[in-house]
Amino acid sequence: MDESLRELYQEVILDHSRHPRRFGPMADATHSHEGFNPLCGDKVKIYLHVGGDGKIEKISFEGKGCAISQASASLMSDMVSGRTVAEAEKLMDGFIHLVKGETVDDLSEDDRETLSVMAGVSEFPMRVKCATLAWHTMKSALDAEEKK
Amino acid sequence: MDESLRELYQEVILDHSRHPRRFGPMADATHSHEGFNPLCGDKVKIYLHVGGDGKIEKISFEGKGCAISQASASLMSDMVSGRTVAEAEKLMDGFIHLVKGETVDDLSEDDRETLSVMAGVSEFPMRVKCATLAWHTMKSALDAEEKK
Amino acid sequence: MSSFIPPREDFDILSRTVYGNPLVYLDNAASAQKPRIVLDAMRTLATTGYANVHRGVHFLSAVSTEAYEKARETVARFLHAGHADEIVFTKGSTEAINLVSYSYLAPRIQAGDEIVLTVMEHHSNIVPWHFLRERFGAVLKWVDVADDGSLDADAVDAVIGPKTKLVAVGHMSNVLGTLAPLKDIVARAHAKGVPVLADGSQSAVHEIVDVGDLDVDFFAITGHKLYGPTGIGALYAKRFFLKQMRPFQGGGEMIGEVTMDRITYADPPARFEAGTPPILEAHGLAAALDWLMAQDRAGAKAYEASLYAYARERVRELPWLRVIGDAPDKGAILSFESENMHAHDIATVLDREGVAVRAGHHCAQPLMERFKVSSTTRASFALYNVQEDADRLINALKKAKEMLG
Amino acid sequence: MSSFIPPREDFDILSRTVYGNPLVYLDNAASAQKPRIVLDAMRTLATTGYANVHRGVHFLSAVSTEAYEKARETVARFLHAGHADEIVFTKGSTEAINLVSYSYLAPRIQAGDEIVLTVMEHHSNIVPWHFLRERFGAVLKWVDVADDGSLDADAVDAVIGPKTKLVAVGHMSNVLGTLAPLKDIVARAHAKGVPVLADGSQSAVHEIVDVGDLDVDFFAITGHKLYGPTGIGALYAKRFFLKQMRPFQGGGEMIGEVTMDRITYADPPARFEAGTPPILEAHGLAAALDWLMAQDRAGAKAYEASLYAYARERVRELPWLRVIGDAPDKGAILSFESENMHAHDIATVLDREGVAVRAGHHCAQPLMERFKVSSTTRASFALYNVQEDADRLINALKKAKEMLG
Ligand SMILES: Cc1ncc(COP(=O)(O)O)c(C=O)c1O
Ligand SMILES: Cc1ncc(COP(=O)(O)O)c(C=O)c1O
Repeated sequence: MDESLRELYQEVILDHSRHPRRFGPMADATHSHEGFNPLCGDKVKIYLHVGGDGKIEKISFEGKGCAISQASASLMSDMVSGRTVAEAEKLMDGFIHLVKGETVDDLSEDDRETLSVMAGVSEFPMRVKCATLAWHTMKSALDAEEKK
Repeated sequence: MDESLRELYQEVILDHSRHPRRFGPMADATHSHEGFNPLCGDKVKIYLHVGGDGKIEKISFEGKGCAISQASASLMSDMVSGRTVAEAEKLMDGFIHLVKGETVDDLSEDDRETLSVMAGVSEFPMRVKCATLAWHTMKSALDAEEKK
Repeated sequence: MSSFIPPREDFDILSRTVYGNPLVYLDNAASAQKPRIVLDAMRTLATTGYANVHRGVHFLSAVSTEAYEKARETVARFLHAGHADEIVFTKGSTEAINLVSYSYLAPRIQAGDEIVLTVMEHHSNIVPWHFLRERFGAVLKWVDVADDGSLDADAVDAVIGPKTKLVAVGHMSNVLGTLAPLKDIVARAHAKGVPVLADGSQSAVHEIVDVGDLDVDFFAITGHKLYGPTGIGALYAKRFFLKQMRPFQGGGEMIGEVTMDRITYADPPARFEAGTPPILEAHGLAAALDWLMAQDRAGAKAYEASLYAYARERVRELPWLRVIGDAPDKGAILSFESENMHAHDIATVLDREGVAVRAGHHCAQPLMERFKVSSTTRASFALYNVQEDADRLINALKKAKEMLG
Repeated sequence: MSSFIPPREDFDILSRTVYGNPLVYLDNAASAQKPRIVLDAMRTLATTGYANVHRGVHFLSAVSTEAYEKARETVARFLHAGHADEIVFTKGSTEAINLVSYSYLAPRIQAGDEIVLTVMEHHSNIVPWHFLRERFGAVLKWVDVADDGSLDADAVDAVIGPKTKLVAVGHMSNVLGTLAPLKDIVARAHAKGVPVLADGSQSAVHEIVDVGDLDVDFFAITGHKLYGPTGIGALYAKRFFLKQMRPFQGGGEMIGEVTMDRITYADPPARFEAGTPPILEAHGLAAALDWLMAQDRAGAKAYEASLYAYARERVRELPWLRVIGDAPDKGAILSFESENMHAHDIATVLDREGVAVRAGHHCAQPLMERFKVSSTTRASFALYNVQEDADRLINALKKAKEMLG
């Protein structure tokens, strides 16, 4: 069977999508936002608790959608928890470059390796939006204060 | 030069268009109607005085447009004057067949000959509407009583 | 199967491969492929007889005008409309339905007036009515379908009341394949003095549509699902209605006379065709319809039905799939979902096997809600599909299960 | 003439004959011919990569979606728009202008509010505003042109008042060839807080349009006049405006979420593209614009100007013709009338000589009224015309005089 498919749907992705980490609402969220892809119906809602020092103390999400969108949300939540907003946004930029198949500098070796489980998406341009939905939603949640 | 053009713009047509017969409004018209071709802007207004016996006692027209539409209005006015409404409508059917290049039965030899000066239109499908405008307008004027 | 021979060789694209596998195109309900003769017709007009229509007296304009008006006659013939002037060319069925909404219903609707539609409508036959709800306070009355997806004329009748101004119903569902009992619905609606618009986007390609026999008042079709080009569709509407309708878009071709402070409009259908129309596309659509009408249509219908029945049967081998839509006499559209696998993931695996299907809500979100699914995978058949396509679909689904399941 | 070499060999139709005479196509302002590369591009997409866009995850859908969205970028590049999402695909410029009328202005207009337009507008930039007059009591304020057809920014400025809600102005007249001082007009309107829509149907093919530099708020173009296919056009609008605009047509692709009693809409530009778009046509338009941008555009403009100047000069040999429109720096459009010969008769004679020109009111009746003519004959030049075309025009006009005059 197709190698790039195996890469896309590798075990860790399927595992994230079947057993999403940090799934569920958050009562004391400081930021939240619901993201939606009208073309495919994927939905994800991100909850964040950001401390006074700009650190993401907690993150959780709820969602419904394909394996890629849900695994991406789960992976993201795992990764940004405990980081500062600025770090999370840097991670997001790296992730977006990665799934678009562009070169990714600027990330630590560790982060690059963790994110690389989703590198297979770059072979599936129609699925890039699934992979980035959670990240864009987190960004909107973080921006909401200024914007709304 | 092109034979069918010479036939279309033969002297009698140009003469009708330059010196239209029965041109002008009619104060005591029993029927009138303004016809309009929105695609080219040709206009013709037909006035009729129909007697109690269904005879077209008088007809006149006003108009603005190409040589074909004006000549046709002039020729028509000349021809239907003094005829009954039924005869005028028969003449109209014959004329429409003629300019579409269809066979024309049902007309007297004389009428056919008079109308035939416009037979050249059949070679110019885009001009058929110019030729029939006056006739359709006369028909609308005659129908107006029932319709309005 | 049947004696119908699928005209595959008319479609160049069907012989291509996708990721090394021969293409199996089962996304026909989204859009059909176009036979060579359609592309040739458009090219020939463009290279030998093209100019803008209607207002020109020169030769090329005459050729294009004749092609355009002949296309109108072809559409009328295809739908068995009595008069070519009952055909208004549009960009597609979406625009056809919006035209009815803007030009017929909007000026007649008052707060509290009702529009009857079914839960299986495509967004194109929902959103224009939502606009009338938002803007004028119209009330949308929804008719449910049965659990097998079938639609009952009684159920439609039951919600038509004294305030109903229009029944807007899909002739064939793009998700369930359900064929609405349109003639019956029209009779019930007319008995209460209510006009009916049918969305024929899906039905026109599979059924032989006779708008006269159906007595339907408005019927929308879209070219690209009829083996025709994109950018063209049509509204059939009875003269009686067209005459009363105000213009939709304003521009060239649709006017009577324009001055600085006054305006009159052309008669239908020109009144509703503002601007330069899709000339080459209308010509291409006519070529597609001529091509389709030259097929053995009853044979094609039976053939598609047998393809569908075969695929439907084979899906039973895959108990982890739930089929949505099992109405009798339905069209060749197979929608299904799986609890554990998302439609997009299934479709992605299928794609790598060369099998093109659609996954998602299919622009029918109320229907998704009705069946409590967020999306389905949909395989839809055309007259050029073959039994092997169904086999390849089943095999690819098995691989998807292996990989995702 | 100039060093620009007209790319005639790209156009198959230019080598055909009409009534035995080589075709002289001088009806370019009505619609331009399409280079082979445009027809090839559409055919290639149809035969190798066609499917419906956006909602599909399969390969063909990805190919078509990419082509469609790339076409949007090409249009943005062509108009020097800052962002591809400022481009909304429409059926043509008529629909583009109607979109602004329905989605931007209609919800904002009140009885007595004013719309400023000029007497040289095409009906497509008149009728949508007449609708707002008829339906909401808007007032149309008309700016006159000078006797030579030129339009003065001061004259526009003079009628913009506190009640003006929009200035809607043709960038280039399709009858006079007049080029409006658009940048100036925009600056004056903006100084009074009034947005400007420019109808670029005629200008985009001759001028290098930079919407950023012009600072225009809305700009409409139409594919078939840009050497592209029929059935496609585009509206450029600043993000600022698109964001505030309500949907126009309702259907697939333009929604956020639809339930039975609630609806949300997609962001621009999708919000304004209901239904299956003209996919093949957008791709064809992109091919046309790429082709056009690959030409020496400054050279082409100078070349067209020299062709026009030559034809304008030679028309002086025919004193029985009155030229309408002699503004400085105008486009290559030559309109004229004769007291004794009607435009349709002239055009008919010219046609038999193989010379295709347009005759009539050119969808600009207020302009006809302004110049006290009922119609004109119009010869309009494209970059594939040659000096011999002008000579053939003059000779054919002499024959018309002989025959009719
Ligand atoms: C100046 C002008 N505006 C608008 C239009 C309308 O363009 P379309 O018919 O392609 O919508 C035209 C051409 O017909 C035109 O010349
Ligand atoms: C049932 C139904 N109605 C309407 C439409 C809209 O057609 P179009 O997008 O061609 O306007 C579609 C297809 O997209 C459909 O399947």
